[in-house]
Amino acid sequence: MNAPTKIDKLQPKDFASDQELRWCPGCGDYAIIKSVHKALADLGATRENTVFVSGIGCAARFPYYMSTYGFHTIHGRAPAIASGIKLANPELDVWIVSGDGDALSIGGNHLLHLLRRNVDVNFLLFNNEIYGLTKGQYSPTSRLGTKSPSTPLGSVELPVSATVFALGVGARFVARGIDTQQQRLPEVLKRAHAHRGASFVEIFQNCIVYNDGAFDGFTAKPVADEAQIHLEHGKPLLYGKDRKRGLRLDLRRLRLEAVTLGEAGVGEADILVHDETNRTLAGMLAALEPPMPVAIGVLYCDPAPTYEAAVQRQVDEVRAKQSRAPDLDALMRRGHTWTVTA
Amino acid sequence: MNAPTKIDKLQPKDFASDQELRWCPGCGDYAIIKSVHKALADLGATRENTVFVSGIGCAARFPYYMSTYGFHTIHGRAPAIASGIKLANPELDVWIVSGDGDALSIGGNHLLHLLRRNVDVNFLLFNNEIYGLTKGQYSPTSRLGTKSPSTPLGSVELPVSATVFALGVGARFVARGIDTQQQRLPEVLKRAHAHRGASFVEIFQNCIVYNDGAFDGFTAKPVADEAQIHLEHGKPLLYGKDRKRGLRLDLRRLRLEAVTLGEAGVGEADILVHDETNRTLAGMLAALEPPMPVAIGVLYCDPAPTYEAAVQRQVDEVRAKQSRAPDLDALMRRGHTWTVTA
Amino acid sequence: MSARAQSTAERIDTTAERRRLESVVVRFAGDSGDGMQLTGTRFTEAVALAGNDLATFPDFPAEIRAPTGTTYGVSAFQINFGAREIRTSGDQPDVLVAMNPAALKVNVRDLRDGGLLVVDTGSFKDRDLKKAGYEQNPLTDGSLKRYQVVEIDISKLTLEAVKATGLSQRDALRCKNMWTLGLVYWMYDRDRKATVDWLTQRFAKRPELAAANIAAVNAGHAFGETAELPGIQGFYVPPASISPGLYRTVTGAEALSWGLVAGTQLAGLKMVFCSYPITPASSVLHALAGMKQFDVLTFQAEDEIAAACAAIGASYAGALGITSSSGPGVALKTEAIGLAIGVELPLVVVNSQRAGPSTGMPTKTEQSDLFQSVWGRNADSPVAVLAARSAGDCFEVAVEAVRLATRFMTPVILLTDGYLANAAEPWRIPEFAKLQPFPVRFHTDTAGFQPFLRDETTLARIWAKPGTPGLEHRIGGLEKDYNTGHISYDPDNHQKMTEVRAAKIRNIANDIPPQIVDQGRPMGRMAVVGWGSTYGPISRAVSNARKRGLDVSHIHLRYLWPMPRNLGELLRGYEQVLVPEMNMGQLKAILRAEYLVPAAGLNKVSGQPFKIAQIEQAIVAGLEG
Amino acid sequence: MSARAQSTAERIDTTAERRRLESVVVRFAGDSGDGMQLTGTRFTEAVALAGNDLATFPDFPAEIRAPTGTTYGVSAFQINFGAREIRTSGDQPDVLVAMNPAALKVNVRDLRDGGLLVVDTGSFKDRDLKKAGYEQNPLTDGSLKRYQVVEIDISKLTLEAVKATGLSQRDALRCKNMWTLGLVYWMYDRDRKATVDWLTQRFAKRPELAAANIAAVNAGHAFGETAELPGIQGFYVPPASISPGLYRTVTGAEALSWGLVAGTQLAGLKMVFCSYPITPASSVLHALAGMKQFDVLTFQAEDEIAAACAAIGASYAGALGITSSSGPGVALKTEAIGLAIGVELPLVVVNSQRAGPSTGMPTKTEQSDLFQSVWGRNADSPVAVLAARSAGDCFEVAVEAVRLATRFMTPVILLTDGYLANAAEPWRIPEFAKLQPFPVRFHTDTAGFQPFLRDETTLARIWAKPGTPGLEHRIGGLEKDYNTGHISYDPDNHQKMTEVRAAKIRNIANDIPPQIVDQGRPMGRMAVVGWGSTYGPISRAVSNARKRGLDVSHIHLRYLWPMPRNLGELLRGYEQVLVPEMNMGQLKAILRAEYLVPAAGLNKVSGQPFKIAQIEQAIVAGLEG
Ligand SMILES: Cc1ncc(C[n+]2csc(CCOP(=O)(O)OP(=O)(O)O)c2C)c(N)n1
Ligand SMILES: Cc1ncc(C[n+]2csc(CCOP(=O)(O)OP(=O)(O)O)c2C)c(N)n1
Ligand code: SF4
Ligand code: SF4
Ligand SMILES: [Mg+2]
Ligand SMILES: [Mg+2]
Repeated sequence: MNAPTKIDKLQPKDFASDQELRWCPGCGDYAIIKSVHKALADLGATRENTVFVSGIGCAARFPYYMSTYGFHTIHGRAPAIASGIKLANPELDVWIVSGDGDALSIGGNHLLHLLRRNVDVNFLLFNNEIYGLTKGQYSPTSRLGTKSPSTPLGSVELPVSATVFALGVGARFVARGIDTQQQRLPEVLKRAHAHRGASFVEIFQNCIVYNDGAFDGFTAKPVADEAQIHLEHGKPLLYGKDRKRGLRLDLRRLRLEAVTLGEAGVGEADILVHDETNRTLAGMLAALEPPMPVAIGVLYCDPAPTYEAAVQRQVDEVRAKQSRAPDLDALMRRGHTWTVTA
Repeated sequence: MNAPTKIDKLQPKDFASDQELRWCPGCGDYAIIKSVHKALADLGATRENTVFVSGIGCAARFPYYMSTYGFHTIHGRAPAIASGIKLANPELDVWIVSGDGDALSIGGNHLLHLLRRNVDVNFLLFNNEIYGLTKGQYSPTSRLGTKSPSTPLGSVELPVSATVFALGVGARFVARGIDTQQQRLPEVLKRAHAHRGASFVEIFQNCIVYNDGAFDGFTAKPVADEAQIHLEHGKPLLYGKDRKRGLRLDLRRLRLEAVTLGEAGVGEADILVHDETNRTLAGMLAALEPPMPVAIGVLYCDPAPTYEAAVQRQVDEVRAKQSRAPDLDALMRRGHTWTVTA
Repeated sequence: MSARAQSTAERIDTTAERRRLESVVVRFAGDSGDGMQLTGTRFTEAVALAGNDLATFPDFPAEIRAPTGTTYGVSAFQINFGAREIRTSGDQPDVLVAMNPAALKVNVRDLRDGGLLVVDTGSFKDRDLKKAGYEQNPLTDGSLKRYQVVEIDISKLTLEAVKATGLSQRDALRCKNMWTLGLVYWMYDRDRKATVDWLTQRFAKRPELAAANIAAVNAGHAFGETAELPGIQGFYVPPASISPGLYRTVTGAEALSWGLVAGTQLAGLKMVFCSYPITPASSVLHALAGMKQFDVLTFQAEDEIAAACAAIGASYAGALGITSSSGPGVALKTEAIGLAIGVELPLVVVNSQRAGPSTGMPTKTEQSDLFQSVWGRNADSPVAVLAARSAGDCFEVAVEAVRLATRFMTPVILLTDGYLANAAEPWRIPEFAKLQPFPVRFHTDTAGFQPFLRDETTLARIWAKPGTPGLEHRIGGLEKDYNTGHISYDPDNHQKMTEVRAAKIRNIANDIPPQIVDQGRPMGRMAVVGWGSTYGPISRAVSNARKRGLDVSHIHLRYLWPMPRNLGELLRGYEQVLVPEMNMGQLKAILRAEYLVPAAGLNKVSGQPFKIAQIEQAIVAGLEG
Repeated sequence: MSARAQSTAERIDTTAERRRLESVVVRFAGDSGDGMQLTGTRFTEAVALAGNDLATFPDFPAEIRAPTGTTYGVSAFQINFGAREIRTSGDQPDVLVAMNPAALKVNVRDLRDGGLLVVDTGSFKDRDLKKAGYEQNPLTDGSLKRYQVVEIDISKLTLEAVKATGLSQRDALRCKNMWTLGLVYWMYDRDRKATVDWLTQRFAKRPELAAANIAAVNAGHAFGETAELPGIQGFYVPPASISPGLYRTVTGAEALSWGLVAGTQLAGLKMVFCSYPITPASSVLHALAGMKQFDVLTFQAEDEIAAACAAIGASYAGALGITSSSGPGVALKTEAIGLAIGVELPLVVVNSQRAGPSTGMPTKTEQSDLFQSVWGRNADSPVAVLAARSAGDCFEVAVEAVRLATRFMTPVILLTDGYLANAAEPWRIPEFAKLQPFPVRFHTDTAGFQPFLRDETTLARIWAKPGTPGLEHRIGGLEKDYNTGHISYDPDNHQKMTEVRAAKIRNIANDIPPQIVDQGRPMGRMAVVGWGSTYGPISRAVSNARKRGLDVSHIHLRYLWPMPRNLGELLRGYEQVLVPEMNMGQLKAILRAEYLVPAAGLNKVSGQPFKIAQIEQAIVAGLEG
């Protein structure tokens, strides 16, 4: 993704369009768009080379509120449309904004293949664990027992974890953020942008109308410190207010356990060190759920060649081999031909 | 799934229909159908309660060759159709047969949700790493660089691993088999059948016409012993002709490594013990690729309530609460009504 | 025949001093937070209880919760009620209640000249005006002089009325809608009791809210009685002549859900209802999710394709699979519907149409999916297509869809639209016991069995469900041999199978009633042919035209495919055929193609139902122009 | 005008002793392993080089590799060639070559009475007969007495012919087809040189195979010359009168691919071709995957929806997005096409039609996706629809599709079918430089910019691509304001936008040539109206009927939507309109709906192209009956 630096860098507000934001008052999307504006400004992005693509949903209204190029498409298909955009013009800096229904219900397959192919886009999944726009039905990320208009007695399906899914289908960059973390979220977005290839970012987003407080269990002020672990590559997996808590590998059961430094003989050396390039560790971190701390930040980052570059390389190689301009006449005349004279 | 035992149990051949098998001579599908016949006979399955559902592809022709009920549907949608069948009649024993394109290209999303919801079916993915029926295009499981009619210069996409995918989307039973292993494959199928909930089985299947020998690297006689590891719950992860090779956890890099017993001080105690219920281990095993041994057998098995049972339970509970037969008249008269008299 | 409605409450006769009206159209408009839908619903109930006929039109904002005071956050509810048969929610409101400037801005252009405009001046502060995009205050700039404007500080009066309950200002202000409702009750002499009862029950756990709201209703009512504001005048709308019976109000979504349940019960089947949420179809899913006692399973699938496929799977297994969506979602089901056609399984596909193309205007109505329903599939893929004309009619059509699907082993597409789904209308509640059952007989006979054995009359294939010993068979989307059901690539067989599939659907015409003429003669100068939710405005427009002495008839189609067997002959009996549709001319094209009648279109594609006057003008233009 | 074909080889004149034929139909039939398609292709080439006009019909088995010797594993290739203009692959073969009993069983019923039947007795062992399901040997039971049967042990003769090359028996037997080809070359006096050259090149790396195959060709040829078998007789088919130029044989899939490349080059665009494999559409993907030098990117998507969406994304970004599939796959693209209509982006959708419904008969041809193309979408969603009439015509139609898509900013659906895709025909190769370029001009002007600014003539919106400074904008599937392009729920605006979308497409009629009459008078007793691949049989049938003196004309449509502006008037000039279609009457319905002409259908839905005689009979029945 190109991010030409300009002398007069754009400010965050310069990335807002002239359209009034129409999310419900108090919706987490307001906070997220602020972080996106900030990240773009920090990156020195240009409006003309930035494209926001979305499907359908509350989250998917995002492009209308950006002063960049934007394409609000159809439900679930933004990854496919974005792939076409990148094939046509790999120079564009493409962001996809999606909801949990858009990305993981109707759009699950396209997301799978976008990530697997490693198309160089940034995919932001606003996970509010509900269908907002269609008025509150449960979604594939809704927790078991969710009461909603379509599940008046509670949902009976096990939810899918967005990040475990992303890792399972071969994503090379997987990260997490929280709507209200105005310092941290832009940094995660900038990491996503820096990663060449498909970057997958799950953002926990509060839907104040249909699923208010869904993430309070680990985002509410009083619990946040103890309920979140912020990942840093190469740093020990410590968390908590005094960074006294940490993650250790339970070797017998091959899983992560939460321990307290200084208790039961636990020392710094017992604590795992975060390695972004380790898919197994990323998988274990992604699977952590309360009462374990929820992993925030970059879970996994291990770049591989991007799809559109590989495609373009094949084209370029073929073209380079041609001694002269490609000649359709010659092509059509290849093989046996004959002349009929009058 | 019900498997009523009958006095005169059906023989494997009784599960063959009267239709001539129309796969290419030498196709791995012939071997697989034999294993399925054997497994059904061993299980004492009945023809009338068994349903084979498929999408489109060479593999998907399977139902026509079975003497059970069968539904050859449309490309990629067998999981959705099977879900409807199980909702309508949870008593039926439903098997889905699919190819790598059917299951992981067009049908990836339905498979995701089938596994996540844990619908009680057996899903068999015949993975030949190619589109057979449409004459040889690369598929989502084809290896990087696969030359095919649609990728004359070689494919540039990273393949998805069927089992890593299944684990990533929350499958509770994940196993692997090889078409030609006529002893082992029926056992894996029987384990899948015994598992209540969605059972996912990847079967490596040789497409003699478009991708011949794709799996020779680990299935060919001379290499098979050293290139496959056969999993048994509770047993150490040993393999090789003399079972001298084993898998150990490389703690520093958090990944599996292949070691030789007796070499460099490696003893039995260093070898990991297979635990079917450990998702992290299953994930590491699923990701093994040559030159590491390829894991065959049951990678993961950790039952959870099935979807259709939970749905039916809600219905039953509601119905149990009704003092008398449900009354549509009463329902339509609930709320404000008024009478107009002549 | 004179009719009298009996409600539990006593009616106070104050008719003496009131002006009598045959019918009246009232629109409540306010911010989405102002509770206008609730106000409208309560008013509807009171009006129905008083024996009026009525029709409503709820008009929601597209946004879930748009910022307060914006024009796109305006929510409106219109009701037309009267002493005569009411067929539409009314072309133009006689009365507009505007709770804020945005509501005024969006709605005032619809108010009839000289109509009554009630505004809450308490919400006309500068900030409110700005939010609505007014440069000047419309109350003072003379722009409203065509209307009879009544300015009331409803906010303030409400606050005063509920002061005693000790509610916060915020909560207290939320009673504004009830104050307004009280005022309108007074104006039309409608009983507050049902509303008071409802409030009591609704807020049973928060009695202070119940008390406040009731106080507001009463205060509004009292204000009407005492304040002698010009325009605030008492009217009397006598009860209408309505067929006797037990009534309720019902929305199309409700009636449809009940009809599907009734249909599956009449067929003796379990229902597996498979859907993916989409506006305006979701309400059917929601309704059925709460009807598990009737052996109804609902399945919220991962997408529309899965929903259609799961329904097909359910039908294969011997339940009735039903799938429901709106236009773009139904488009996704196309391939799966083709499978159901190929394997000849019953399937009901409900399409609650909305304005398109593409995402279009999801909350707005349109009837532009007729082409898609009748012809919108690859290959020769005939299905039956039905359309409901009104909220209550959804019940009957749903039963009929189930009947045809199971009797003919075919997908049936049932068309409603966003307007029908949401609008409430009075409905005479049917008695289940009086409906004709049509129990499905599954095939069990192993003798000479093959899965595509056909009934000689209907041409329907048999339904042999998995689990039946001895009937094990395989079906699929490939072409099947006519005699054995096995895969066949034989040319003549394909011809025969294509023809039998077509004949089976055409045959349905022999199983449905001939087309009747709704109004007017069975021949003459002009037939106005409609389908679906345009029934109301067409019906009234034709009545009006006929009153003017014009020779015009109204024909309204329930069966869009196949069409009733007498339709061609019937239409050929008219000099002109006018087809009003909320699309660019889809039924028109089908009628022309089928019967070569020179049907002409009257097309409205604005996301809004037809006005009576539009159709009346077209009739007049056709006959007098 | 007399024509003469010049090939690199010298032609030996042996015409003296040979019987002269105006045209002849030969069918090669054998097991799929027998190389019948290859045989047919080589023969086609030789015949073309000799200056004959020709048409072919390859008929593959549905299975990839069915077990040898089974009836469903039979593969056939038919060619009609002659000294006159050839318009179809022929109603009935004059000659049938049957390489085994299964091939005989499947094909013999098509052979004309008295036709020549060549069988390889070497493949008529008991086992072979049983596999084909013969109870008795048809060569001996008298069942073939209507034909002139020539029994040759081709297997044995081939083994002998190639013995010297030392091939294994298995490999040696694989040369049977070349032996047969040699024999047929002798029969029709066609030059072996091109085939010998081709074999030499093909097996450059395995010279022993080249030698063996060449030896087989020569041996077969020599056999013809020496063996005096009754029936094996020399014929002479003189060259046809063909417009001068450079020729090649081409399949529809090839010509279509080249046409799309030509079109995008003429438009000055990069092509992003997005597809998901499906029979019979995949060959276009395969062809374009090998054309990267022309700035053609091919994307094998995860499904048809993704393919359509990626193509739309590509067009959004300023390339030309093209997507290709067959009926069931196009059905899946419906919702996405709606988006392209809503956002008004260019898109070419190629549909290689096949027999349905559902999976149907994937390898068989049909033209039953016309309804889906013209009307098969939710909402009012007009697009342009074109159809190619022949393999070569695919080139021109593809160029035209690109032109219309970019000029009118609209999806264009291009219809071909399985028959066109696979059949090869001689084609006069166009010169790229002589094609009219239609370069796209992207919008760059920031003054007064909004994304839905329209061209006054075409009504097309501008194309402003991402990356252009100052034109940043947002588009989407929601309804857009006519003036600003912002989201709009305004009723009048929706009406206006719906109308402008419709007008834009109708307008295309002013940009395309008026409909011409292919044969016959521009008025009269009967017009036979066709579209797509029925061109050949209709054309010949009308010629034949006209030779009988009947007043009948042939009109063949390239533009199915919108239709040429003179079409209505033209059709009204005929007493009868007969519409032969390989479907149940889709164009017929559209013509009736559009023009109220009493079009009647002639419908064939067998997965096989029309025979000339079928159409001719219908014409005669209509005019004389
Ligand atoms: C084909 C199609 N199916 C269904 C819908 C209706 N629909 C719109 S958004 C949505 C889901 C919204 O949920 P999510 O993606 O989580 O986004 P949110 O609104 O919660 O941000 C649905 C079902 C649609 N627009 N198109
Ligand atoms: C909607 C649709 N798209 C495409 C196809 C064409 N198609 C049939 S099978 C297939 C893929 C086959 O590959 P796979 O699933 O791996 O099965 P295999 O043939 O290899 O067993 C495709 C693309 C189709 N039948 N339907
Ligand atoms: S419904 Fe929820 S997600 Fe949608 S805008 Fe409102 S608060 Fe946000
Ligand atoms: S093409 Fe491949 S997968 Fe298909 S039947 Fe032949 S060998 Fe088997
Ligand atoms: Mg959501
Ligand atoms: Mg495959």
